[in-house]
Amino acid sequence: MEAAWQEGLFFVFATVITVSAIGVVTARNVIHAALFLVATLIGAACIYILMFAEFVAWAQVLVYVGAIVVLMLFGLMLTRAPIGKYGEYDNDQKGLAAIVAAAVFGVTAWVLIDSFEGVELPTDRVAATTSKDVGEAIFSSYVLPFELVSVLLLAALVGAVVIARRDERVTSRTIDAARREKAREEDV
Amino acid sequence: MTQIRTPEDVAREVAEGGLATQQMILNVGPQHPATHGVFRLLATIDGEILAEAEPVIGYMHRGYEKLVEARDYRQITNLVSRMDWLSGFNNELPLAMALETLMEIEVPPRAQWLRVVMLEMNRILNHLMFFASFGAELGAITPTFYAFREREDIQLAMESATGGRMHFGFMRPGGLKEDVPRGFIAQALKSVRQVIARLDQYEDLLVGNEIFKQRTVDVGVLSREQVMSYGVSGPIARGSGVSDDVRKDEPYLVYDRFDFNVPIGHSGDCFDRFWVLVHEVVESARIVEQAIEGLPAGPVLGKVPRVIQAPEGEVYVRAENPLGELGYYLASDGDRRPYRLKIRTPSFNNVSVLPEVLRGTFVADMIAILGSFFFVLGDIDR
Amino acid sequence: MSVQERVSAEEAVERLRSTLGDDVGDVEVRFGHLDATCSAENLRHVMTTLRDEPGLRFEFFTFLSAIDRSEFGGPDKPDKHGGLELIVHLYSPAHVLHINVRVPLDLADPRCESISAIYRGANWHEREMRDMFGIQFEGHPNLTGIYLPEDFEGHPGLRSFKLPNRAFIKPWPGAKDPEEAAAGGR
Amino acid sequence: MPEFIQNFELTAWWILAIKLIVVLTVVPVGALAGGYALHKVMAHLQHRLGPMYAGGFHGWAQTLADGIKFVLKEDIIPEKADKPVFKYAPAIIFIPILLLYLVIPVDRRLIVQDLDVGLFYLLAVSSIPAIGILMAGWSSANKYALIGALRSAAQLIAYELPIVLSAATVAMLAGTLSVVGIVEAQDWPFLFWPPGIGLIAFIIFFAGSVAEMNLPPFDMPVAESEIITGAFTEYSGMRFIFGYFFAETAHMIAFSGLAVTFFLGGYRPIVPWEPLTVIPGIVWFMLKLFVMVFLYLWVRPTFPRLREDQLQKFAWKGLIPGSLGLILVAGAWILYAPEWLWH
Repeated sequence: MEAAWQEGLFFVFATVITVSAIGVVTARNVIHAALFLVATLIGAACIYILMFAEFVAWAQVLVYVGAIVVLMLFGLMLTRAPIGKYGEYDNDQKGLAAIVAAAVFGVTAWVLIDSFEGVELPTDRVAATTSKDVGEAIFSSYVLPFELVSVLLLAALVGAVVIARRDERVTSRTIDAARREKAREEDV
Repeated sequence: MTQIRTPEDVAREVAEGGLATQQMILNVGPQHPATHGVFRLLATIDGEILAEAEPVIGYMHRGYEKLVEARDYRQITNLVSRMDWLSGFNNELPLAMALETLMEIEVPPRAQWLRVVMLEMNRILNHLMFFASFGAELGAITPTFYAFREREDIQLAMESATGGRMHFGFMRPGGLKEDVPRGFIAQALKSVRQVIARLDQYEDLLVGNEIFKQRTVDVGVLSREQVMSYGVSGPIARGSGVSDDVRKDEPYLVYDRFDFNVPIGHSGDCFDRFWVLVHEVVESARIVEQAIEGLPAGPVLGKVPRVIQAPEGEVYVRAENPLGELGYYLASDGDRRPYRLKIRTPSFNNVSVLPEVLRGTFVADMIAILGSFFFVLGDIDR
Repeated sequence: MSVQERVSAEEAVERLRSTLGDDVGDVEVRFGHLDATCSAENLRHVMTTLRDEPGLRFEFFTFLSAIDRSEFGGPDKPDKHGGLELIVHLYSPAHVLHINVRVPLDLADPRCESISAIYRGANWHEREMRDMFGIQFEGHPNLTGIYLPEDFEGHPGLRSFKLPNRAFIKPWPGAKDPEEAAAGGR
Repeated sequence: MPEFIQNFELTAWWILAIKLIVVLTVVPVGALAGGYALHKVMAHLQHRLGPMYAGGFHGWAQTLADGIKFVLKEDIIPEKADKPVFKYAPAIIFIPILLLYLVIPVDRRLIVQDLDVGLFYLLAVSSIPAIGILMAGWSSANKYALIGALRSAAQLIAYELPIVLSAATVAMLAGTLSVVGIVEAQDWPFLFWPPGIGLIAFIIFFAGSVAEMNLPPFDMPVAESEIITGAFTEYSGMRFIFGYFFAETAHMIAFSGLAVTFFLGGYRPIVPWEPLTVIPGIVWFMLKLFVMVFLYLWVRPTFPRLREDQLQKFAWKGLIPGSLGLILVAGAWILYAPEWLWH
């Protein structure tokens, strides 16, 4: 009974993910595309929940929806996000992109089916991995990849800071300090 | 240090291959909660920094300088109290003084002392109002209610004497409309003493607040040179360390008889302007106390001709309005109406310095600076 | 303190004469304030001197305005009628002095040099005068309307501009003074 | 009867549905009560009385009347707005706040679902409303709304971290991510034990939650004197209520609940004295909740508003290093503190 529920819901979420993923690439407006991306990510999180992988699901929401998409929207709105149907995001490499996407899909699907065919997913809470299992896995068998990823992220962070920090921007405070200096000189 | 980027700089940067950013034009006003009326600030913002800010005024222009050419002096005295609606009584004074100078009217002592009482009470009303609105602009709503509590007491005292709450219409060339009623003295004294007693609460609420200091110290610095060149006056000028106060420099009425200080700031930032404003409340309250204690007896209206008709002549008379120097340049050709009356309002000059002060500040600082410039729209637009 | 030395108006007249000489016309004292005339060409020079001369130091810009004297004294005294006059009022906080500088302008085509580079506060005042009297200030950075809409016709400050409802539509209702009222009113 | 329930196949789903319905009714009522409390607390802190007429006794029905007024108001959508985005933004803001209530344990058994990763869930869900605010601000086609939305996003990014890190400290000390587990793991005196760590974590959490809810002194995204109401400038009627007012009070109550759960011992009595356990946990929980809500309401009319850059500085230079340091201290405590100090 439970399994049937799960299966039905899986198809609902899968449809949501597919439709919104198509929305991401066909949207005429970058903000709409980003919002479709939110729907895609939340759909994926729902599928994780179906498999009782709660930790991954909420990590997905916290990191991707809560942080990355917010940051992305932030950047888009700060730079160029015209309201309404505006801008043409198609170009002549559309066909090539479609081929690459199809190829990636094919390869991933083939790899997944090849390696996981016949594996049963947990259908009830008891068999599911807990956060304790996840923690133990990360900090014992996968500790090296984990640390490597952290170093990579740190490097990216430092790089971002270096790029962002061009020269000191003038703020009211520096201007005011200069003005005060000038005023003081005049007083003397 | 790089310069603030003007729109041209941004265009050049983009042409040179920089990041394709755009400056945004933000219309602050004409309807905006921080502008105290129909005032518009055409701000060009670069992120949250103001690259340029140009005040646009005139939405409330009522053409007083033309209107008064078709009205006689008694009407004008009442008309001008509508300019700066927060300090009606102060608006009426320099005009009456100008007429008294031209017509050589002697103002009886009691009238002069009572005028001082009223003027200073009106100043307290005005300053408390700006105390209230400045707090509200920085997000602290509570001081508003504190200030209004005190305002109400003073307002009731003023109302008992004049019958008005904003536009008192109590001034007459040559004195006052009538003597104050019985009980006014006690009421006025009580209300101003309460202000002095409660000023500690104000200090605790805003002046001593760490966040308030963060928002105002070193923000929107106005230099002494700017004060002079723009003709900025009042608490704003004194916040920049300019000690000019007409009451001290050229005492009119009986101001030379009172013991009061002129609070002066040092750095000319928002905090100092606000500090001066708050401390002027105490000084005004002290003047009211002294004036009430020394109030002489006698008539309140001098020998005034039945028709007020200024002889030919030209005079500029100024007085210390709560917001700064208010002056009337009265040119009379001997008619019952002024030939030309130039109204020099403090807010007009004070606000004209805004583009210089606002350049390079944050949007949030813009609000603090606008609030600390204590302007009344009717006073700018006339 | 701003006040350094109080100078009497008479003494100030002497100082003004000695520094500016013939650049200013008549100098007199009216109600304690100095009153001087200068020509439109000399205005900038006079302003700079008034501001910078140590004995005068008229640093504080009070206001800039104008008077249209073409109806001064009413129709009864046409001998008093004059032209347009620009008034600049300055104050010297150091010496507690006031001065009115009057600049006669041509009523038909009022032009004058802008003093907004000397007193930056004059910027808005000059824009106001352009609205109200149509004075063209040469060298002003941004001489656009400040009070009136851009499509407004006429210059309300001039005497030739009549307030319509008062002058034409109905007689002035409020000029009744006690004596007139007793006599039946106007 | 119990056998019937045990034999009923969809038991778990039914109970979940009933619990959901309870939450769906309790939250709006709580938000209304919170709105009333806001009126009254602020009024009394400001020498006023607040609403006094609606409903008779001290204006108790004021928020209800306000609600009816807002329902009846016209729903105005600006012509240039991006209409679908504009319409759904309030829902994106409000629904996650509702979802927060699912894992707050009101009593040992009074919880909709005790998740294994409850704390993680809370943090994840509470980060979603930012997307709604960004949607609202951008789709309004209004510059003030856009600035408000951007400020709010920047603020969320800055303050999500301190909240997560201080909650992580709590989880470390408790040794679990389950919300009920955290409550059970806490000892008297809740806030101050282990020495000061809990208190500092609480202060960081409190500051972060004030910023996340856009309350003064961190209310720049909705600063009415600067950018009108930020992202909600163009909203009216029901959408305004759900996106802004309701969301604010519901958020405040939810975060009070979280603070009570994480730091104040949730549904447990305030002192470990046997007779006190007679009083049901829900009463303790509510008492602590009221204290927390009052704290949030107290902050609101007290402080002026900071500036956006000052807030960022406060977050990145103060709270985040502070909470990271706290995690180190907590880790050291867990590893090296002698056993007798723990209890």
